[in-house]
Amino acid sequence: MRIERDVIYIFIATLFLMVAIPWAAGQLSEDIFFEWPFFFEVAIGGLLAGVMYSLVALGFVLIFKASGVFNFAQGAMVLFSALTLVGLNELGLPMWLAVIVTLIVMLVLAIVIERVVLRPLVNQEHIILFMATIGITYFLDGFGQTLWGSEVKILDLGIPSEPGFYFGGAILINDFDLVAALIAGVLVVSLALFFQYTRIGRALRAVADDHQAALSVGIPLKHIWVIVWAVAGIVALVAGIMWGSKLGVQFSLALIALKALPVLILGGFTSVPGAIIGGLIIGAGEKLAEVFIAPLIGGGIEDWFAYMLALAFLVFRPQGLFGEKIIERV
Amino acid sequence: MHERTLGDVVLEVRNISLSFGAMRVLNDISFDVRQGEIRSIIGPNGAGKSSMLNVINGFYHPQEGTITYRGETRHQMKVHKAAEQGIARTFQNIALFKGMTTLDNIMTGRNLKIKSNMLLQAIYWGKAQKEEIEHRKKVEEIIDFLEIQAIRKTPVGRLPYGMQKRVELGRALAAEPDILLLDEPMAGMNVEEKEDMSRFVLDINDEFGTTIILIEHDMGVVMDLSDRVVVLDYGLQLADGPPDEVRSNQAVIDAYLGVSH
Amino acid sequence: MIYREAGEFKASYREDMAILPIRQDRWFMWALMAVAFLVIPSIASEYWLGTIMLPFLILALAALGLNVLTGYAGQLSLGTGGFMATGAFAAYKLATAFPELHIIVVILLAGLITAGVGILFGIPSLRIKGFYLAVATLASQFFLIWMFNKFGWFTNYSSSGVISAPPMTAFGDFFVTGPHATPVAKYLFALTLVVFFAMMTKNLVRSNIGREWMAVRDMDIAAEIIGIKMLPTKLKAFAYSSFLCGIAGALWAFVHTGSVEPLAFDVNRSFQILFMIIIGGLGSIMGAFLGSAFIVLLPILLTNAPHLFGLNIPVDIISHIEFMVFGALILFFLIVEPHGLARLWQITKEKLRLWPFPY
Amino acid sequence: MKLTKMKTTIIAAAVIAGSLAGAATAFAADSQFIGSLVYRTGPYAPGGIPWADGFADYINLLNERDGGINGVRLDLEECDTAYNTDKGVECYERLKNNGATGMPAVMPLSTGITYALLDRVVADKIPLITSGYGRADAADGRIFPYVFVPPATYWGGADIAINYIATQEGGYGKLKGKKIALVYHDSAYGKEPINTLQALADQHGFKLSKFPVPHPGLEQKATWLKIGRQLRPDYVLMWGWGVMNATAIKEAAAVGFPREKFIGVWWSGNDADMIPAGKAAVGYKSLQFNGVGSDFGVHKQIKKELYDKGKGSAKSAGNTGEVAYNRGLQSALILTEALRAAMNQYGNKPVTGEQVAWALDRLSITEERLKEIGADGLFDPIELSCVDHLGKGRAKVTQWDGKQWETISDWIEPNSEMLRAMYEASAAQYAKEKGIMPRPCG
Amino acid sequence: MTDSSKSFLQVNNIEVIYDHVILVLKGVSLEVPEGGIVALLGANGAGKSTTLKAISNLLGAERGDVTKGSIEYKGEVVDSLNPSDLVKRGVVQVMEGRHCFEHLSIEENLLTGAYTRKDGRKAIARDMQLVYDYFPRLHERRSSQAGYTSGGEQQMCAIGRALMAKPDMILLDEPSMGLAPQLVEEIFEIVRKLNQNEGVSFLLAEQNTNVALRYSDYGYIMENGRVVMEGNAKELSENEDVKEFYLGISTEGRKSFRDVKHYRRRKRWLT
Repeated sequence: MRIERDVIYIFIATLFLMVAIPWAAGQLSEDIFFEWPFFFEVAIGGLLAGVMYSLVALGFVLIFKASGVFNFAQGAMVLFSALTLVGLNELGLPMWLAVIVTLIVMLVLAIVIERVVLRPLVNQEHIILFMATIGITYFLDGFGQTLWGSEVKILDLGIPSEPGFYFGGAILINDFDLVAALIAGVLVVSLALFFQYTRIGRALRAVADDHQAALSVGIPLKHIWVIVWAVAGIVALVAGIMWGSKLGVQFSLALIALKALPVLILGGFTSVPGAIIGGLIIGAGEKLAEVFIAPLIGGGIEDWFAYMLALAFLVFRPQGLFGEKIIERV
Repeated sequence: MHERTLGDVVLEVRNISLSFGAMRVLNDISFDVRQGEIRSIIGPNGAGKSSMLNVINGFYHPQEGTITYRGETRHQMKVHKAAEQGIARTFQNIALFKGMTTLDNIMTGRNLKIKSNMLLQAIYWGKAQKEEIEHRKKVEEIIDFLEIQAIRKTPVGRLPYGMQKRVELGRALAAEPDILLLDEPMAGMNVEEKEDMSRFVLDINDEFGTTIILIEHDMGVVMDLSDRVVVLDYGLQLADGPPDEVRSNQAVIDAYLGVSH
Repeated sequence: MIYREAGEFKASYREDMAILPIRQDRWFMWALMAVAFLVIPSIASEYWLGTIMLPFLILALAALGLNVLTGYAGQLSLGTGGFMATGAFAAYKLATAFPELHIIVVILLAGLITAGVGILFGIPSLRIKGFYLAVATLASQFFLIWMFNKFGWFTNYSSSGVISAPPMTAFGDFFVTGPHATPVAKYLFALTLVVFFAMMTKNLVRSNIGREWMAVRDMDIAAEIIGIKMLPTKLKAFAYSSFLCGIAGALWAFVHTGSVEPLAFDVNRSFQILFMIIIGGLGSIMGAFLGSAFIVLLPILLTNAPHLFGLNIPVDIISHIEFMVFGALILFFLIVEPHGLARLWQITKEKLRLWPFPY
Repeated sequence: MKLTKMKTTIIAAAVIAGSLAGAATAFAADSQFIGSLVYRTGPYAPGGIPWADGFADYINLLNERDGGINGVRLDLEECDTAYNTDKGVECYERLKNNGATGMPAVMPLSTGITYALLDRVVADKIPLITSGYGRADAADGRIFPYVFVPPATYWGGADIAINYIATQEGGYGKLKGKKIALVYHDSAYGKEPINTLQALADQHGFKLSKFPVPHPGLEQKATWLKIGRQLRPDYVLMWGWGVMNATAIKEAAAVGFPREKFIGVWWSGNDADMIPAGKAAVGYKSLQFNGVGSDFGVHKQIKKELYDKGKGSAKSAGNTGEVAYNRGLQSALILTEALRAAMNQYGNKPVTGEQVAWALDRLSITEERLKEIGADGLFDPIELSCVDHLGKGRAKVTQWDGKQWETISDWIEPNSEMLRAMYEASAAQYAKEKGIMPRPCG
Repeated sequence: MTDSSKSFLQVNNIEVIYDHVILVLKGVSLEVPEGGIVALLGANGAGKSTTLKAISNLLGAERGDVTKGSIEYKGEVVDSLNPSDLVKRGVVQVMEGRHCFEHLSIEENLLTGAYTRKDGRKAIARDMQLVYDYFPRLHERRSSQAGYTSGGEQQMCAIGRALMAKPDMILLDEPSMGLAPQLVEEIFEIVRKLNQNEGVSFLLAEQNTNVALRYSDYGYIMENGRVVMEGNAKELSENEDVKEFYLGISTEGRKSFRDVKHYRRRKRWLT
C-alpha cells in the first residue's frame, strides 16, 4: 500500500493539533484542567473507543467496496444480530451454539437481501440502492423486534466494568476497552488478508471495480454479494456483541451507525485500513475535544465535533484519507 | 486538395509541459492556431491529445509553458473562463447532461448569454420570459441546422450515440464560440454518420467562420478536412504541418500510422 | 384515447414553454387546485386537516427544498433538519423581538436567514461530492441543533429550550398560529404558501438557473467547461433549498405544532425528508409531493389498517408490522420503479398515451 | 409481477378507502373512552413497556373488579408513539374524538409530545396530565388551565435531590464548597433542572458543574473522564433517558466513581436501565415519586383479578413491581380518580375533557382513599386546586441492590415557597409570549 | 451457413425490450459456425451490443429482457442461463469500452478471468503464460494497476482476461473503438491468430466495417434492431450499398469527406 505524502502530512498535523489545542486551552482557561497523564488517559480512552467505532464502520466499508451500496442498514444489522444472539441464548441455547445459529441467520439474511433487493436493483444508481437499504433497515428493525421483543436484554461477556489498571501508575485503562480493541484488531487483520490474497477476495475487489465486467468474466455477482453481506453480517455481530455488552441489547444499538459515519468519511468509503485509522482519529479527537475544548463553549460537542473533524479532513482530501485520488478526465 | 488562405494567429501554445505526479503527459508542445482554420491534433491513444485540449480550455494547469489567446498570455485560469472567452468544446466520451432533454442541453450552452437574475426567473414573467423565448429561438436555429428536430424533447440519455454526439455539438455551438474544440467527434461512427458529421464541421467553419481544433483517429477525415495537423506521440510533438506533409513524415508513419493511408 | 396531445398544436415558443404544455395536464392541475382549496377544507375532518394534510404540506415544502438541492443540483444533503430548525428559531426570534411584524414577513425573513446559513454550510460542496458530502452535511445538522440547544438567546432563555409560537393572524381575525387557529385556517395558510413556492420552484427549474443546476448535477466538469461557475451555482442551490427548508421549519414550529424543541428537527427529520425525495422522485416537483404523501400517509394508514378491518392487535405488534410493511413497500416501489413515484406517474401517462398498443 | 401489482393496488385502494371513510369503529355509547399514548416500540421501549402495562392493568382491574367507574365501563385504546413527537401528535388527534365523549385526558408520556400538544389541548378542552415530566411551570393553573403536573416536577426533583444530599452531609450548611455535577440529556427535558440547581448552588454555596450528553448518549467516555478523573465531585446528579442511563452508570464504574454518590431523577431510575449496567449499578440511587416493589394491596388485586386469569398486560405478575409499572399505575389512578370525581358531579355516564378538567382542578386523592385502593405507601396523596396544578411534589430516594430498588428515605418535601415563585415567574413569561390572560381562580 | 445442424451458436429471431417499454431488437437471427469469425456490422444504436449482451445474458443487468426467440449454443438453449454458467460453457464477452478492473493489477485482472475454472493452479499458470505470449506488452506491465495503462493495453487486457476462461467462443464488442489505426490492426491480427491457433470462434460487433470485413469470414449488417443484410465477408465488401454507406467508397473510388453532398443516394434496403 502506497500511502501518499499528504496523508502523512495531514496525520502529523492532526496529531500535533490534538496535542497542541488541549495544551493551549489548558494554559488559557482556568475551566480546563490540563495535566499530561490526564491528557494521555483521555487520548488512550478515545483511541480505544475509536476502535469500537471502527468496528461498525468496517461493515459499511465492506459492503460499499464490493457492491457499491452505502448500506444504511448496517446499524439495523448490528441490532438484529445482537437481538438474535441474545434471544437464542434466552431460549436456552448455550452461547457457542447461539453464536453459530446467529451466524447462520446472518448468512440467510444475506441470501435473502441478495435475492429480494440487490438482484432486482442491479446497476441502479448509488442513491437508489442507498434508499433500498433504508427499506431493509425498517424491515429488520420491525422484524427483529417482532421476533424478540423490545425489552432490554443483557449480554454479559464477563469482562469486569470496574476500573482496569493504571498504566505507568497514573493512566487509567479500562479492561473492557482493551478487549474490544483487541477483538476489532484481529477482525480487521484477518479481513485484510482475506481480501488481498484469496481468490474470493480478488473477485470481491473485481466486483467492486466494475459489476458488468465481473459478470462478463463469469464471476457470479450473486454469490459474491451473498459472501460480502454475510461477512458484513459477521462484522455486525461482533459489533453487536461488543456494543450490546456495553449498552444492553436494545433498539438503541441501531443508532450507533451514526457514530460510524464520520469515521467512514474520514477513512474513505472503500478503505479497510481507513476505517481503522479513521476510527482512531475520530475517537481520540472527539474525546479530547469534549474534555479540553467543550468547557469553553458549553459542552456536549462530541457529536458534531466528530463530523466537523471529518469535514475538515475532507476539505484537504475530498476522497477521504485513504480513498483514491480522483484524476478528473473528460 | 483544396487551397485556403489562413487568417492571423488567434491561439498560440508555447512550450507546454504537463504532468500528473510522476506521469509526464505533455512535453514541451508548441503550435499555433490561425483564425478560421481547421486544425487537427492526431496521435496514438494516450498521446496526450485530450490533455492538450484540457490545457487549452483551462481544465488542466500545465506546469510549464504559456498559452496566448488573442494577445492575452496566461499560465492558469479558472475553468469557466475559457467559455467566457469564446472557446467551446465537445468531449471524447460524451459529456452531455444525461437527465436533461436535447433542448435543455443546448439551452445550457447559452447560459453565459442569459442575464435575468434568479428572482426574475423564479417569477418567470416579463423580462425573464422574453429572454427565455429569444434564446429558445436561437437554439431552434441550431436544432434545425443539426437536423435534430425530432429529438428535441427526448432526454439525451435515451438517445443513440451518434445523436448524442450531435447534441453535444449543438450545445457547443449554442455558445456561438470563436474557437470550437472537437474531441473525436466521429469516434465509433460508420461512414454515413461520419459524412454527416464532416458536413456539419465544414458548415460551421464556413458559415460561422468558427476556428476549429479537431482530434480524430480517422485519417481519412483528418486528411480531408484539416488545414494543418499536429502529431503528438506520448507527450512529444512529432510533426506539425499541412496534411500531405504530415502523411509522408516517416516518424509519423512509424509511430502512428503503421501502414500508409 | 383520453390522454392524447394529438390535435394540440403549439404555434409559438411561448405556448410550448408553458408550465404544462399538454391541455389535459392543465385541466388536471386546475382540478387538483380546486380540490385542495375548496373541497378538502369543506369535507375533511379536523384530524385529516390537522394531522395529515398539514404535516404533509409542510414536509412536502421541505422536500421540495431538498429536491432542488439534491434532485436538481445533485448535492446530496442530510442537513435538512438543521435548516428547518434554523427557520423555526429565526421565525421565533423575529416574532418575539418584533411582535408587530406580519406572519408572512416573519416567515419570509426566517427563510432568508436560513438561506444565509445554507450558503455557509454549502461551501464545502465545492470540494466534496456524493456520499462524502451527504455525511459532511450531517456536521451542519448536528452543529445547528447543538447550537439552538446550547445558547439560551435563541429560546429567549426558556429553562427547557423550547420555543412557542405567539398567536398570529394572516389577516383580521384569521388566526393561523396559536390555540385559536382552526385546522382549516392553518391548512389554507400552509397550502397557499406551499402552492406559491411550488410554482416558484417550477419556474426556477425550467429557467436558466435550473438548467445550470441540472448541468452541475449531471456532469459538473462539462458544466464548468461550458461556462457555468461552480461557486455561485452550487451556493444558489444551497441558498434556495435552505430558504424553502427554513420556511418549512418555521411553518412546522408555528403552524403545525405551535411549540417545538430542537430535537423535533434532529437527524431523523433529515433522513425523513431525504426518503421523501428518493421515493417520490429526484428532480421532480411532483415527486416531492408524492414522496411526502408516501412517507407521511403510509405509516398512518398502516397503523389504522388493522383497526379498520376489525382486527384487534396489540399496538407494539402493529408498530413492528408497520415497520416491516413500510420497509417492504419502500423496496417494492424501488424495484418497480427505481426513479420514484413521479417517474411511475410519468410512465403511466406514457402508457396511457400509447394505449391500447403496447409499444 | 402483473398479479402482485394488481393485488397491491387493490389492497392499497381498500386501505385508503377505508381510512377515508373515517374510523368507523363503533364505541359503546355508555362506556368511557380512555386513550393512552404509550411507547412499546422504538429506542425507549424498555422504559415504556412497563408503564403501558401498569396503566392498562389498572384500567382493566377496574373493569374486571368493579365493572368500571361508577358502573361506567372503561374502554381503553392504546396508541404507540415510539416516543416520536410526530406520531404522538397523530395519536392524539386520532383518539381525541373517539368514544361517546372523546378522550377525557391525555398523558403523552414524552416531553416533546407535551410541547406539541400545549396549544391543541386548550383548543380541544382536553386536560393534559404530565406526571413527572413536561413543563414544570404548568404548576401554575391560572396560566395553564388544561395542564396538570402531579405528583412532581423536575424543578422539585432537583430541590429534593439537593435536600437529600444535605441530609446525607449533615445539613444545608455543609454543602458549602461541595462539588456537585449534573449529567443531563441535552434536550428540553434534561435542561429543566438547571435553573433550579443553579439557584440552589448560589444559595447554599456549592459548585454546580454541568455535563450535557448529546442524544442518544451511547458514548460518554469523555464526560466521565472529566467527572471521575478530573473534577472528582462529591455527588453526581443525572437527568438521563433511555440507553444514556445504563451507559452513564457503566462509565461511572469504569472511572471508579462511587455509585452511592450518584443520584438520578425518576426517569433515570427504571429497572430497565439498571439491568444492562449489571453489577456496575449496585448502590446507584434514584428519586422516585412512587413507591417501589409489588407488596401493595393493589398489586395483589391485579394479580388475583388479572394475572391469575391470564388477563395481565405484562409478561408475568413478576414484572408488576417495576418502578415504571408503578408509575403507569399511578397515572391510571390519577386519571380514574378524576373521572370518578367528574362523574360524581356530572352524572354516571361518560364525561368530557372539560368535565375532567373541572374535576382535576379540585382533585383530592387522600391517604384514606389510597388505603381503600390498596396503594398507601405506594403513592403520595395529591391535592390540586385551580391555582396549584402540582400538589405536594414529594419524592423518595431509592437505591438499586443489583436486583431491585430499595427505598432508603421517606417522602422528601421540596422547598415549595421558592419553587412556587419560580413556577409563577416562568409561567408569566410564557403567558406574555403567547398573549394569555391568567384565568381568575377562586 | 444454411445448414443449421452444424451451427455452433444460433440466434433465432430474438426480440429485446428495455425497461418494459423500449423495443431494441426486432427479430434478429444469426449463426456462428465453429471456428468462424463473424462480424456484426452497423451504425451506433443499430443493436449490435444488445445482440451480444443478449447472447451472453448480460442484459438483465441493464433492465433488458429477451421477450421472443431463442438462443442456442452447441444445441443447448442458453437464454435462461446466467452469465457465469455461460462462461463455464465457454462463451465469454469482451465488453465495449474495455471494462478492466482498474484497481487490480494486470495480472490480477487476468486471474479473475479464470474465476470459473476448476482445473487447478498449474493449468491457469500455463494459460497465463499463453496470454503473455500473445500480448507481450501485458507481460511488461503485469504488475501495474490496470487503471494506469493505456487504452490499447486495456483492450489487450480485456481480451487476455477473456482468454483465461478457456473459451470456445468470444463475443467481442467494438475492439477498435478509440484506438489508433496501428493498434486496431494489431488487435485484429491477434484475433485472427487466436482463431487459427487456439480455435476460438469470434462474434465481433464493429463500427469499423473496413477492418472487420477484412478479418472475418461472414458478416451481418444491422440497422434499427434488424438484420438488413448478410453474406460472406467478400460478398459484402463488394456490395454497392455496403461500399457506399459503410466503406465510404462510391463507384468513382473513395471520395473526400470535404465533398460530402447534402443529399445522397437512397439505400436499396429498408429499415
